Amino acid sequence: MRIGVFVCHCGSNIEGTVDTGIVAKTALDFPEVVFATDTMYACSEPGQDGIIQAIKDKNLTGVVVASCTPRMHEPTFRRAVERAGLNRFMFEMANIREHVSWIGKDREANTNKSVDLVRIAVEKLRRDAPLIPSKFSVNKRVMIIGGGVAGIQAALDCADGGLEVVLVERDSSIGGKMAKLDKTFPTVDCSSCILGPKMVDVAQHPNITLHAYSEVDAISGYVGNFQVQVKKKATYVDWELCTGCGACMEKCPSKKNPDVFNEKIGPCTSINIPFPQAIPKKAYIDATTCRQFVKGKCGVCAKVCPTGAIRYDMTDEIVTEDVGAIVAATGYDLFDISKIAEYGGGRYPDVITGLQYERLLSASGPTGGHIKRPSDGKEPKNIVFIQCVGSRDKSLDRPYCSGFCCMYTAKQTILTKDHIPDSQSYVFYMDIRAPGKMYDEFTRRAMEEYGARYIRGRVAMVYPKGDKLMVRGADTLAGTQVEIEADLVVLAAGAEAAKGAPQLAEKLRISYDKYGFFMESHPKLKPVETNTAGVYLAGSCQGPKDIPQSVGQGSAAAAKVLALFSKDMLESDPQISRVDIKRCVGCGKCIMTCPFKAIKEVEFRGQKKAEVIETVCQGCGICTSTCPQGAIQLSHFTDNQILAEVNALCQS
Amino acid sequence: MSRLEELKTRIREALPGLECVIGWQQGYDALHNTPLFMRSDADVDKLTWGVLNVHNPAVYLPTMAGKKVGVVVKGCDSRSVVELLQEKLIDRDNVVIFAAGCDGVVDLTKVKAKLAAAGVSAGNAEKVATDGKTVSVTAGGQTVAMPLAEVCADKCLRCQFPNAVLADVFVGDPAPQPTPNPTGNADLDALDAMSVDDRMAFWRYHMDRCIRCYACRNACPMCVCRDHCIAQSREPHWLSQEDSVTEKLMFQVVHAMHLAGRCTECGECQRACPMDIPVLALKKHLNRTIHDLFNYQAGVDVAAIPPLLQFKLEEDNIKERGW
Amino acid sequence: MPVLTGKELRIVGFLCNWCSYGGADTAGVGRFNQPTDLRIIRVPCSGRIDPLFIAKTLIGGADGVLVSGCHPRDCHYAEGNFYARRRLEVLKRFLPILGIDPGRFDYTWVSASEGQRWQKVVTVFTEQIHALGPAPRFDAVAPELLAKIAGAIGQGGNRVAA
Amino acid sequence: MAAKYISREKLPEWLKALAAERRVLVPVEEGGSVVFRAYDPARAPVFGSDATAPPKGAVFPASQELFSYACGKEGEDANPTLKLEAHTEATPTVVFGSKPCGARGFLIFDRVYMGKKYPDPYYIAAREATVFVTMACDRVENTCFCHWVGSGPADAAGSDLLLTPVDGGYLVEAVSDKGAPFLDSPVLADGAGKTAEAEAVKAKAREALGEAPDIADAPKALLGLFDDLEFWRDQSDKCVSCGACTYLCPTCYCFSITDEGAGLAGKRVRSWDACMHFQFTLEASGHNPRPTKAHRLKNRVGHKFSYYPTLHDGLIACCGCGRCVKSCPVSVDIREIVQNAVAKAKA
Repeated sequence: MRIGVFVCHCGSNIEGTVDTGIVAKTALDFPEVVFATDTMYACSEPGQDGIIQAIKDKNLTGVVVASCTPRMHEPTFRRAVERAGLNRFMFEMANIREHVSWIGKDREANTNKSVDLVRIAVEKLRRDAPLIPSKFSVNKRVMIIGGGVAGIQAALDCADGGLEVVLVERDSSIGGKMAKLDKTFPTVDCSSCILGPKMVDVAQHPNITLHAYSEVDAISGYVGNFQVQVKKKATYVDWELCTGCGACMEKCPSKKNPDVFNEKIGPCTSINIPFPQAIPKKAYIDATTCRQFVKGKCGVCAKVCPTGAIRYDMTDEIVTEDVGAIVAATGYDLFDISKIAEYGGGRYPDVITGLQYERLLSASGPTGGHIKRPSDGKEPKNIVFIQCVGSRDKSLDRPYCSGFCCMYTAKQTILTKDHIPDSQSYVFYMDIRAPGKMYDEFTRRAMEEYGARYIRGRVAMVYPKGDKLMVRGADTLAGTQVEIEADLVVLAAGAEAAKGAPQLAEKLRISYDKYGFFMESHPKLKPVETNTAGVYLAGSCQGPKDIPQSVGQGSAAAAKVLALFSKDMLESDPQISRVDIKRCVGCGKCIMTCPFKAIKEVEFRGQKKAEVIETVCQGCGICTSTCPQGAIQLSHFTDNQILAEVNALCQS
Repeated sequence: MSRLEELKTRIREALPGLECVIGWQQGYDALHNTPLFMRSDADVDKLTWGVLNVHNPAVYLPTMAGKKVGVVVKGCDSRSVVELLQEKLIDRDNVVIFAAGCDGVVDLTKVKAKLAAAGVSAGNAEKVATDGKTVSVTAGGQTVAMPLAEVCADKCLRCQFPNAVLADVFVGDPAPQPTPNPTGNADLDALDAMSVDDRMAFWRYHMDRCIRCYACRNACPMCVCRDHCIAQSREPHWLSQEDSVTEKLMFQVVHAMHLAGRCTECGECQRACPMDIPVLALKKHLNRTIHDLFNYQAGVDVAAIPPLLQFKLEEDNIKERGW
Repeated sequence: MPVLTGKELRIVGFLCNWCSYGGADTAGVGRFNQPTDLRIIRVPCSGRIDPLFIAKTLIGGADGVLVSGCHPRDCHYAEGNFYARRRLEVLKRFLPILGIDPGRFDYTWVSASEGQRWQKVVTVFTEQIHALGPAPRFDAVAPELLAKIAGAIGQGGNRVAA
Repeated sequence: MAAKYISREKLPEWLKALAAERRVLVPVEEGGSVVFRAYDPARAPVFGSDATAPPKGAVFPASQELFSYACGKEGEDANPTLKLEAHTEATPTVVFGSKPCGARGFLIFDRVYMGKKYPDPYYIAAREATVFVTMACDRVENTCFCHWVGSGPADAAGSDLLLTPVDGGYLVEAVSDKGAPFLDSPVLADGAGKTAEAEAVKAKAREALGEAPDIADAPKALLGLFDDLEFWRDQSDKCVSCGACTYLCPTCYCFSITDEGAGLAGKRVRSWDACMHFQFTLEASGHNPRPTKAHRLKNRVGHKFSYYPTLHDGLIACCGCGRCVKSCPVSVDIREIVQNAVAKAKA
């Protein structure tokens, strides 16, 4: 091998505390180093040209650049050596800026340490092998999991971009949380009026296949070629025949079931279409309450259905969808307010969540848009809103801010005033988080124009007194205790990861945080990517988000999918594990520990062997440290490479 | 019928369907038994059962994969079979496990020491007699009687499973559960009592005479890499072939770490060592760690997953240090 | 010139690329002063770190080894640090029986944003190693110590005396 | 040359005198094993029973640096200068207290490494620098079979001085030219009066071994069984393929060579190799002509009792010390295998 070493000054960033000339000169003493020089800015155009020229002039077959972190410029230099005709993996970096020059001023020690870092880079490079990516075809279909506003947006953007889209929704209708909202902040426009058309677009788009009342059962494959098993849950109604006329709902004798769409503040029938704008507008039977199932006899809906769509014998069905990319847009769920006993949620009917309040405000809600409190149907006059219920609370293991509660509470105080002009809203808050466009103005309007009284402080307890609820709390600005007699208490319940999110993450082989929110690839620079190639995120499944953010992410994820699908063939990252079939004893320990299911068992001349699925392997190397005989080696981070680095540091 | 006779009967019955059945027979002298591969009724006649069956026959099973074989096991040996099954290194359908209650086996090093103390050379052993409590060895015309408890293997002093944890054919009455005897852990206790520096000297002292024969590894039923062990490969190149203490010790670290959570403490590594190096202590120590950390013991549950091949999101017993 | 005699000790770090290597970068970007002893070997994931690398490094003559990965649940590869946590903890508890001070090895979790935490970790760990001093070596055990151990072990007693 | 006598009490004095001028290796007890170590007056040698490991390493170390190299580099010169340094020098050594079989083993080495065709400078230097003061056996063990291979408990072949235990001390005889000068030591007394007693001790030990079976047909028998893999499967069933038998064998002389480099310097190391290991014949392609332990055991026994004697005037490449039997973790008995082979050939 003929190695060239380039030691970067980075202006004075490195040269200020490292003698790069000495580092370069010392590097010449290392094995197989035939050229070494210091350079002003290795990453600059002249710097890169210098490297390329040296590769050509000196017939270099490998390059070490000692400069900044490889997390910054490794791709830059790899492209440069590739332009000079080398394989881009015949390159190593020594990080002598972030790890040396910037963290100490002792020039002697820094120079010495830089030499060591170059030494291990050289030793590693000596054991590098050219890696060549392989190509594979892409199935240009995309699956969107979750039909909330983020998923709808992603589906529509992908479909408009010409892709075939499979949209999977757990409930019987798409729409998600947004469909339950009455109005949206800060414009106070009607939620279903702006969402409805998009839902209809989904239903009518020729490129979109919708699997409602369905869940993802299993996922296999890899970017470009996933196989997803979708479980279509039994609706007991043949949706091919159902016209959504609603005759069944009118006649259904089981009418007192908690209406999930209405956040259980109203009743619904066992056979149900959740709301008038539902997409698809099809009925389904809740078998846990339906008399036909519970008691074994009824059959009313079957009798009244004009198209004969009722199928009591229907069972769950698994369909397999082949797709090339997946967008997870599974949204969020609400914090269970009954967990804070002192607020009385779950005990007092007039302590409700903000989303329940949305249903009370909504014209299509159980009260027809009239605010009537659940206990007695009376119109409340004094309404207390409590912020941060299950948000920003370490004691509940919910230290994060749910983000949108401040804004929707402000909106709800405004709507309350609109509905009941002689009402008074009180808001107990910790801080007001209103950083969006027109957001702060909006909260100010709630206070200044609509007279909502904002009280900075926490509520200690809520207790009933007659038909009222006493809300006792602190006003930390006034430094006093306050007690408010409320007719209705609305809790701004925090956002939590959707139920089943961790299980889905495991199927998708993506990471999730301790709260169950999915992990993006990089919090700043890769917000909708995940660490599994071909799987993207949109909306609140990644963390609490408001509507514009969710829509933005839906579009962003769609853009990522469209970019991915802009190529007919994909290249796999060649920095993956490889099995030495002669050494493998087929014990399968690598298969057990691979987080990506990227290793499979194969038969080779009658013996069990492990085989890496190139396109699935992500290059973590867990298999390599698991295999006792070192038969599976992660390219570019082989045992011998790391041992050579260790030896270089220990023996020198 | 004695355990032995019943074993023989049952093995003879099963033999026609099996490649062979692995057991023990008398070896080159009265004191040394040796593994027996029974392929005929005449072979079965040679089978022995008793305190001299020191070897763990499970070691042969992975090398016979694909063939249907029988194996006669002591309680401890059966744990190795369980572990091999658990790791899918052998196929349950291809192994027939014959077992009987075990009253313990000798540690030949202890027997030789007893003989030496009596001025008798173990190299002249002529006859060995046992009655379950005492072992009497006749050598050079002299008979030395020694209590089994004083010459049995350390593992027997701490035996939890005198009867196989898994068997297809179990003959005779189960052996009674012995009372644990703390002297079975004397080796580890001694190391525990040393300072860290003394332990380094201890290993330096002992590893110096290691001849790198890898008997410890090859006698280990869980060392399934065998021909592909990283101790003797260049790719990867973990060890050089130099006769240095660091290389020799590093191999023991490799062996021990590769056994972490898999070792059943059968003690074959140490028993096999021709240089009497106390290598088992390292594995005992690791087993104790594995037990403390993961409340896990290898070789008792075919369905278990070795603790280092799995994890918990929140570990019960691992606490991160503060900075 | 591996380490500066008298000034530095030989400390080897194994850092995962995604979190801790980035955390060390962040510490650099923030100009957080750190001792210079540590040499970092970059690996993709803490799950790639075979505990035997650490044993090899310590037996090979390093005075200290520091491993750092992503915080649990933050692993770029979802599970690597969970495996690493078990394996590294087992190794840490194994070292003393070999005669290696367990203080010569530590593992921790540092995210890419935790520059200050990294500075703290490096500083504390380096101080810890300096407090322990240069590591004793297996191939250079003092003859007196060896004689003491040999005496304590005594004669095996399983040979017939001449 | 007249025999000498040394009392047990005087032995340390003689050892000290010898150790003053050269390395003296004596068998000492170490953690339950007996190994040859440099003489240390504080550690009593163990002369009673045979050492766990023979003194093979005195002449043929477990690993040995054949040469070291260092590349010099001058700037951008891609072809650095290379400096080689061979290490053939040997330390003058006395191996004191080995049993005759341990010393006899080197006769098998000598024909390989001191032959005309491929003289091995490292071996030759060490062999010539080493003197063997052996101790005749006054008792035998179950594993002893030196008399099978043309040797015996007082075999002087390969030794330079022979000590025979007699009442109160040892009779000391020079049994080679190299050994003769050592009799001049002032520590030694006249041994004329002890020779008869010594002869009786030798005879008694020889008698204790009993009659050796006739294995004259072994070379032919083993060769005849070369392709009888079932026979070898049966013989090797219990073998675990470790290297204890070969590494402890005074006659096993195989080695492997590896280069160990670090940076620009490195060394070539010769180390013991064992034909029982899979790697012994593993080829770079992955092919292995001796893939199973049956193949390998066949080679070990065949080499010792057939191939080697056929090439070397009938000299069996085994000294009958019995270590391979005694130290084998599973008691593989080479005597039994040879006898089985002879019997099978007869049948």
